[in-house]
Amino acid sequence: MINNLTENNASIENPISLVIDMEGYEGPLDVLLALARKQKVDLNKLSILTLADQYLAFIKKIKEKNIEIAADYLVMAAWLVYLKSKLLLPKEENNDELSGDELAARLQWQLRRLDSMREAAKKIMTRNRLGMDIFPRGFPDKIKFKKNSVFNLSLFDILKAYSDFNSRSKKKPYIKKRLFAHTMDDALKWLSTIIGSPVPKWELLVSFIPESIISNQDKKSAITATFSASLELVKDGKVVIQQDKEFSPIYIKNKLV
Amino acid sequence: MAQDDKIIRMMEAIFFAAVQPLSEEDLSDRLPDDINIKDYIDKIKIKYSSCGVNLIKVAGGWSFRTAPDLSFLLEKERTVTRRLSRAAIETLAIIAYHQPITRAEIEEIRGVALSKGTVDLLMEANWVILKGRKKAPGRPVMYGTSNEFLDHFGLDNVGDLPGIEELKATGLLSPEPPQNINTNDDENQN
Amino acid sequence: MAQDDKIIRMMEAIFFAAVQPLSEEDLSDRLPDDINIKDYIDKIKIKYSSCGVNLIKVAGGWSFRTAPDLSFLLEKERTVTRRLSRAAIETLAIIAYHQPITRAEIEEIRGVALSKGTVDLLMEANWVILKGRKKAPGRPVMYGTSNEFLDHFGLDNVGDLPGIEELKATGLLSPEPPQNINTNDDENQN
Repeated sequence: MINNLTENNASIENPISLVIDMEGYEGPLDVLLALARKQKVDLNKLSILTLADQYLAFIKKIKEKNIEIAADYLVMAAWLVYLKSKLLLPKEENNDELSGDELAARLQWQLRRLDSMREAAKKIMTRNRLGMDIFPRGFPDKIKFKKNSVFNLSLFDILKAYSDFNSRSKKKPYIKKRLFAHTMDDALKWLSTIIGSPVPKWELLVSFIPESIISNQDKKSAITATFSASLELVKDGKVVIQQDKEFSPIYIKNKLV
Repeated sequence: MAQDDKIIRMMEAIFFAAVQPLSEEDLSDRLPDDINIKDYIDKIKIKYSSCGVNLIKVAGGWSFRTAPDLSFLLEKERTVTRRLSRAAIETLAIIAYHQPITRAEIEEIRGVALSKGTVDLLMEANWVILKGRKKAPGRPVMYGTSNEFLDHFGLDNVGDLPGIEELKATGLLSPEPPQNINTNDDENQN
Repeated sequence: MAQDDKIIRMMEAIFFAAVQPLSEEDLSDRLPDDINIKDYIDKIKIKYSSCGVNLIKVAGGWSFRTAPDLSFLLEKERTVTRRLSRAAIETLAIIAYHQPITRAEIEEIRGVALSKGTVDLLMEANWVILKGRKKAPGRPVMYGTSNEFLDHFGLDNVGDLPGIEELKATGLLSPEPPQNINTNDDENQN
C-alpha cells in the first residue's frame, strides 16, 4: 500500500506547490514522521494507532482551512483508516492479506528508515567539508607534459616511398605483360582423351592438366578451365564427375552410352 | 637515513602538486620500486601531524589538506557552494547509504516523488554518478556516489559513512523490512 | 615558542591553500597584528628548505613551490601519434639507403629542395643522426640512420634493408602493377 503511494506521487507534476499547501511537509510520510516525533517515544515503541488518529486529525484541520489537499495525503488517510480497522477488529482467519500488526510494523519500519536517513544527512552535512572547512592546495605546480612523439610509420611505408620515388624517377614505360592462360578449348582438348576410352575408370580431374604448366599462377588458370570444361562434358552426357566432400579431389569417368 | 629523506622529499613534492588524492599505485608510478610506500606515508603523516597542513586518507588515497581547526583563516579560499534544499540533502544521504539505488527506490524511502532537478543537481555537483542499470523491468538507472563526494566530505570510502554499520545491522539499509520484524502488540493497541 | 608554532601552522595553511603567491601585506590581513611577518616567513623558509616543497619568493609574494631538483617528478609523458609527410618518408628512405648522405645529395636524388623542417623532424624522432662531415668543399654534414631507427623497424643493421633487386622482385619497385592483380582479360574470355 505504501509502495503504491510513492508511485501515485510520481504523477504529481509539481511537488513544490504541494509543499506550500501542506504546511511545509514533504509528503504523507514526512507528516507521519513529524507526528511520530511528537509522541516523544522511540520510533520502535511508536503507537501506530495514535499516529493514525493524529494524521487523520491533521488532515481534518487542513480541510477546515479550505486548503486543497494533494491526492497522496488523502490516499494515506484512507489507508490509515483501513489499518486502524485491521488493528482493532479481531484477526480474520485464513486470510492471505497482511495482518494489521504486520502492516503497522511495516509502516513503523518505513518511518524509522526515513528518520535514519534524515539523521545521516545531518551527520554528513556537519562533516568537515572540502573547500569549506578544509582546503586543498590552492596553487599547485603545473604538471608539465613531456611530449613524446610517435610516428605512425612502418618499414613498408619506407620501402614503398623509396620504390615509388625510384619508379617516379626512372619513368619506365609500362608494358603490359601477356599472361599465359589455359583456355577452356585447351582443357576440352585434353579432356577429350578420356571420351571414348573403352574401359571406364575414375581418374583425377587434375591429371588432365598438361605437365608443362608449372607456375602456381598458371596452374590456377588451368584448374579453373579444366573444371569448367568437365562440367560442359557432363552437361553433354559424355562424362560423370564425383567429389566425396568439399575441397576433396574431383574424379572424372567416361560415361558409356 | 639519507635515502629516507630523499623519498620523503619526493613524496612531499608529489603530494603538494597533486590536486586529487593519490593512491599507493599513483605514487608507486613515480617512486623507486624497492620502497614500502605505506611506511613513507606514515612517516609523512607523523611529520605533518602538528603542521598547518596534514596528510589525510580520503577517497581511497592520500592528500595534503589544511588542518580543520584553521578554516577560519581561509575565508578567502572558501568556495561558494549552492545551498542544497532539504530534499537534495536527504536524497544525497539516501543515495550514499543505499547505493546503488534507483529513483523509484529513493522515492519509496522518502514517501514522495523526487522533483526533476534534485538528482540532476547532485550529479552536476559531481557527487552523484550513474552506477549501471538495475536488472528489473524497465532496467532503471541506478545512482551512487563519486570519488568527489568522498573527497568533499572527507571520507575514505563509502564504508566510512557515519553510522553505516549500525544501520546495516538494524536492517534499515535493506530494501524490505526484516522478516522477524518485531511488532509490539501491547503498545500498538492502546 | 608555542606562539611561534601556532603562527607557523597558520601561515602554512594560508600558503598552502592560497591560489596565488602572497605578499607580506596579504598575510598581515589574516594574521595577528603584533607579529613580525618577515621573521615568520624566514622561519618557514628554513623549515621547508630541505623539504620537497620550498617557500620561495616569486612575482608578487611568497609561495610553496616544488623544490627545483624534484621538478622531474611533475613531468608526465604524453604520447602523441603523428603522421609523417610523404616528403619526410621519402627523405628517410633515401637517407636509409644512401647513408651517409648530405642534404645536397638528398636534394639531388629527389630533384626538389628539402624543406628546412624535414630533416629536423627525422632527427627529432631519433631516426636520423649526424654521421660526420663529407670531405668535400664546405665540409657539409652527412646524415644516417640511428640505432633507434633499426629498433623501430625491426632491423638488425642497415644491410637488412631490402635491396633494389629485392624490391623489384616484390613488385614494389616495378613500374608494373603487382603480378597477382594482373589478370589477362583477353585470354580468359573465350
